[in-house]
Amino acid sequence: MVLTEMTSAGDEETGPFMNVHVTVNGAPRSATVETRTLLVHFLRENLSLTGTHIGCDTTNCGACTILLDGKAVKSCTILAVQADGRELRTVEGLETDGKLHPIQEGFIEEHGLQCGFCTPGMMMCSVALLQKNPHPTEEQIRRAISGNLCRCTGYVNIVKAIQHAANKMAGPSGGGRP
Amino acid sequence: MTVHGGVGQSIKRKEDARFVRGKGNYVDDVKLPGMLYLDIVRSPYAHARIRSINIEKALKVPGVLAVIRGKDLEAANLAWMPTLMSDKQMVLPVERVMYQSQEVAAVVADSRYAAADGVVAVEVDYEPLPVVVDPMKALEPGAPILRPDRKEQTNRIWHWEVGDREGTDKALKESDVVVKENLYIPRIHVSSIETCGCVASFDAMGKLTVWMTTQAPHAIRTVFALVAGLPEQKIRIISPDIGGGFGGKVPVYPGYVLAVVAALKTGHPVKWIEDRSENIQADSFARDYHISAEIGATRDGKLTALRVKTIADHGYTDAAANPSKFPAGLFHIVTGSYPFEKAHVEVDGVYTNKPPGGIAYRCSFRVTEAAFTIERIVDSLARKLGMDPAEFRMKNFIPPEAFPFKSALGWEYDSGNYQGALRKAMDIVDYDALRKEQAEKRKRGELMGIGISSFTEIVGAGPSHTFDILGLKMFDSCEIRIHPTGKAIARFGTKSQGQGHETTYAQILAEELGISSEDIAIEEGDTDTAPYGLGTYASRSTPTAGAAASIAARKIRDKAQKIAAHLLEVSPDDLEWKDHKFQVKGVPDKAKTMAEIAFAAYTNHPPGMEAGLEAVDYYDPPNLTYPFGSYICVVDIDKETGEVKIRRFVAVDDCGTIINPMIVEGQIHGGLTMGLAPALLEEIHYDENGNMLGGSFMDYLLPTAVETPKWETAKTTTPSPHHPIGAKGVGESATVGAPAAIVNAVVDALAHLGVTHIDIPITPWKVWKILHEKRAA
Amino acid sequence: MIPPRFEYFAPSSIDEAVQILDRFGGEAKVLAGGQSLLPVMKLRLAEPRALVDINRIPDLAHIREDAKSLRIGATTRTNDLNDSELIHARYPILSDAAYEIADPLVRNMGTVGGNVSHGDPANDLPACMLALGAHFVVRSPTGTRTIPAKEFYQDTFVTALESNELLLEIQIPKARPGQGNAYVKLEKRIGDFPIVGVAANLVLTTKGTIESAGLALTAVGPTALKATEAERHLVGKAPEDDAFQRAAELAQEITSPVSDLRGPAEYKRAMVRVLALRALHRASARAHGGA
Amino acid sequence: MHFEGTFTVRASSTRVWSFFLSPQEFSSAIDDPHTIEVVDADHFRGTIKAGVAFIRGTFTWSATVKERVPPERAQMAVHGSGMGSAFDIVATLSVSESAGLTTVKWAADVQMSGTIATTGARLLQGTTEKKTNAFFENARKMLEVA
Repeated sequence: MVLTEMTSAGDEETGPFMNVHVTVNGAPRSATVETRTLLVHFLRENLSLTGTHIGCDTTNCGACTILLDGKAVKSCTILAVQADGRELRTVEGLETDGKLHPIQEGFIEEHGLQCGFCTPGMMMCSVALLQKNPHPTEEQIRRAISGNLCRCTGYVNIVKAIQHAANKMAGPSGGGRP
Repeated sequence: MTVHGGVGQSIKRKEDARFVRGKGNYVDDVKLPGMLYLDIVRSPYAHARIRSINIEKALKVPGVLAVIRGKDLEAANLAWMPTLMSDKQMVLPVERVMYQSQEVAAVVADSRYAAADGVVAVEVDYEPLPVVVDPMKALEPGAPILRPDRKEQTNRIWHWEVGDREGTDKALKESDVVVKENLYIPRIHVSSIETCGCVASFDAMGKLTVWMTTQAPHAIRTVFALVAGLPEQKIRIISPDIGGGFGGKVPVYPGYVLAVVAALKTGHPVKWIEDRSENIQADSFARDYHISAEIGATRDGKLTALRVKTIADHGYTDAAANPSKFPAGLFHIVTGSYPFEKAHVEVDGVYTNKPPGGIAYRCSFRVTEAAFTIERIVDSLARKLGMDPAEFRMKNFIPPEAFPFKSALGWEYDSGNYQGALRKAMDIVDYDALRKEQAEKRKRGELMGIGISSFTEIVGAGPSHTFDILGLKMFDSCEIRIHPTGKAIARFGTKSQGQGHETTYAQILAEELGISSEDIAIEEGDTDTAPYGLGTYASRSTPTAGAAASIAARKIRDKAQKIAAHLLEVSPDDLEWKDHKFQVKGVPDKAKTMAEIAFAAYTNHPPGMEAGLEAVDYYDPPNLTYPFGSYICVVDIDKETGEVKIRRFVAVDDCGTIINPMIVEGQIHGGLTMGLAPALLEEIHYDENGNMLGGSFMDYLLPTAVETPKWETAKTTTPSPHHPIGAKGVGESATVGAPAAIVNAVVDALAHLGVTHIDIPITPWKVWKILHEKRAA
Repeated sequence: MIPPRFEYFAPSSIDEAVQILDRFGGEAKVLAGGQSLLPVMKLRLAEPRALVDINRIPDLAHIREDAKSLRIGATTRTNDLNDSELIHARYPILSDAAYEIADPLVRNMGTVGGNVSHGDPANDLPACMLALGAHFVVRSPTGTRTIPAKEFYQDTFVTALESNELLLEIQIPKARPGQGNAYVKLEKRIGDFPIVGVAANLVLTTKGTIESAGLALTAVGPTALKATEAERHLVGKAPEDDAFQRAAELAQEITSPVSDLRGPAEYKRAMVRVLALRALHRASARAHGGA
Repeated sequence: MHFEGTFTVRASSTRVWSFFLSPQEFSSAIDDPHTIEVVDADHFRGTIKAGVAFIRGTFTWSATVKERVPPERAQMAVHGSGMGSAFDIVATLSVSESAGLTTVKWAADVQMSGTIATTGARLLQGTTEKKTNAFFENARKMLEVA
């Protein structure tokens, strides 16, 4: 097959580049990246943390949700350089010492996922919610995940999964506050 | 005695263990050494002649290695490819672009970023041509012929009809009451949260492996072999974890082919992942049916006949994913849950300057269009007759004793109890109380509506005498191997995209084989290992591959029975399969479990018998299955703004035997949400120049958790008589049934103002306009 | 979607930031939350030569009330308005708006300063600022100046902010007894750009008549619009439906909505009236001590 | 999108007509930074950095004079591409002189294609209209001064 000639390498300048240091799931990580590198690409490609997904590019779907200094944000609309020196948490950091986080258990127990693609972002958003509001009402949960789109589940079981985690995290005495 | 994880148990899903840890393996997670990235230059014009494509600047962009154009493909006879409907589609254009965002050239680079820079640097000179956006205008004399390559110099792709035209005309003429509605079911997009993409790689021996977002890996392999002329044993398609499909991952998109070409050209693995705008603007659309339906009845409310005419906008090529014999899919299930004497359906497919498609949107080949049509127009008819829509349906349903029932348009419904489902939904929602509330509210000037949809689906394509795609019969398959220690692996020709096959298939096998579902591994999606099958779409996995699982397991049981007899030193006829093991009839403690039998199959098999315990089944279903349900939706309308709020939605589904109630309920929740979406939110718009307006999630609005109501679900169970375990399939029922319930509810709220129909999506301003005009009048 | 290349600066002081902006003479863009800017860059509809990330400048994120004003720092996150007891209790118009700007995740990044100064007529906070009579404190290499909100919005994406100026703080007249305000908006779906939004702010005299009024509109013109005639009509009237009806009509008259995916122009214009009435009634109820 | 307008200037119709047909002159009425190159009497081309505020990109453009009837009528077609988009403008001019005053009736049919039309529909109409009006207003002022 005759295809157009390949070039060997570009002759223009690339970059500019910057060294980015972050703490991800408790561990220091760094890489040198172009300044325009999106945080989600930094995580997925430079750090090989592929649990954070890309679903829309326009800050609408939330598949790329991670925690930045404890707050849930959309990593497709943040530059890696903006995260320099800051603390990140991704889905890979939810399980500790071989024990699932209550939100992970909740999603399994209540069938809160189907294809699994939105799930990491949905869980990270939920973790941030429960840190801020340990006993959310159903309305508060639905509002809190309104920036995370799921095409499979119809959300009912996601709400239950978050309630499951809330009850579990509240412990045997504190659970189920109305 | 029940087996752990058998049929009917709500066991937790096996696949969740990796998904909740972020360890799913989706196509974009595949990373190979030396991998390059492909990005696509797309047309700003909906119709234009390409004067030139200048790639000089693009080749100078750092990291860019190659640019592929149509003329490069033409030399290898790859510029065009066949569609699943035996039309043809451009991989890259040589002469003309036919829709805005069509692929024009492909840039290959050493990073995603460099490829994107290269795309911007490709200079294309276009000469705009007249654009045909409206399919009605496309059919007018003098309209530009969009496909001069065809023998027929018309934009009409095909005309298709079924039923008794004259008999229907006559019956309608003789009907006491006839109602007609024009219903437009707009173009929408499945928008699975994972977009499409692939990684193509050739090994040193020339074998091609493609990790690909496909719902039908085996069929794709064959298509690749036929189109590219590669020997089929040298093609391996791997469909890893798929982030939702809904029909959008059935077709072959140009990007896949380009990645393969680029891998061949560069000698490197090549990844192509589309972004969301490309996904919405260029990948297959769904629906886009302009329907005109007429329905007749006697004065006392007995249905007589149905006539449906439809214009189907297919874009510039017919790239629908339908069984070959049915260009309009299974749209002729449009007689729905009613025993019409006479019916006639005709559909015309039309070319326009829009992206190709005509795929399902979580439905079985145009069933949603059909269910929406009949459930909408039945409502209009009931209203015209002054009858309550529930009462009217009850009076006209096919009665339970009439099954198997032959429909006026030729389908044989396997089983049903439509009255039972509607009665149950009415009880749950307290229908009579709602009607009373509505009457009171109406007196106070408040707007509330109650909508019913009693749909019948047609899934599980399909029997080989009628169903094929590109000649490939629509069977599906299961291959089981029982290991010596009594654990098993089973592989299927289907491919889960979230439906939970790893769990439910194991449950069928657990039930049939007496092995805990935890001890059965399920694999799909790798064409080198899985048996051939047509894939997962149209709710066909349970009716076809699920049935294959049962039959293959029973083949294993047949052999196991002989081994058990050998071990127990009795005749096979003395044994019965009871409590998930073979036992000597009447002597329960003389029994062999499948684990014991499996061990013997490898260590102590009877003389003259082959060792091992394996079976494969290619299941050709004797008929389709016909799931059904009755949905009731209650809406409240803000009179000032026209906003519609769903207060309650009760869904009673009957999908026959249920394998995993938890998963079935989850499928219904999801399906309902994809029913709500087109009813209230989603629509793809084009301007008069053929630009898709709002081709991203900024403007194409998927429902969030806030608009989505707390679905209320319930079930009745009417098993399919021909499926080995009586299951019918459920992944799409709710998407099929829900839109009519919602629209019927809104129309019901406004019916006293003379409203008989509102086209979907029902936006606040459509409702406001009606209210505004009625107030003014 | 991949943004084009740019130089990235993360100055640690305001002076440094405005020097960089000045040096690039309009070719640099301030990066605050980035929730509007980065999507536009990913679409390659904007290609600034440099981004000036102001998130590392200390004390640009604050919400505090002094003797005269409520002062909100430019990099205050939109969600901080939601989380602030002060805002909820005394400036509920801002928590009304902040509660429904985009979605909670975007609000964790998106800044008040960005929303206010982006110049998008569909942003919610500009109408609130117009209704509240806010002032914007901006700094350039030559000094600091204060721009009233009503002079700030010039055209779509065009504001009074010069290319070498940085928005530092928003100053809102301190809430008074008898003041009530509200922001009401209509969306096709939660998180979407508004179809229409209306901001209303009322200050009542001790006798209960309207002493001053602010009314402003979102997404029905090239910028957020201040309904000056409507405001003027309200002053001196009783905060009741008669006055509100007329004010709502006057507000309708200044709109020039366009038909788009969020509704036909005639619908939007009609909704201005409906929403203005709702916003005024809610503001009045709050002025009377209601929620 | 269709825009049209009329204005009157104190200048001869010949002067007005030649202004709009002279690449150097008409291009000076364009606000956005641009370049222009004369290919021949009826063909011009160049680049333009167009947009609104920071939403801005570089387009390459070419123009063809479709009709010239001095000093009465003219029609020009302009095509441009950039930002994943394309624009096509057909501008028609009709000039008439009476008592030292020249009336110019203009019309422009503007077609946007691609990314801008797809994602920017919310803001497109207003911006395009403003730019078109600004061009003719600039031209009027220049003719008035001259």
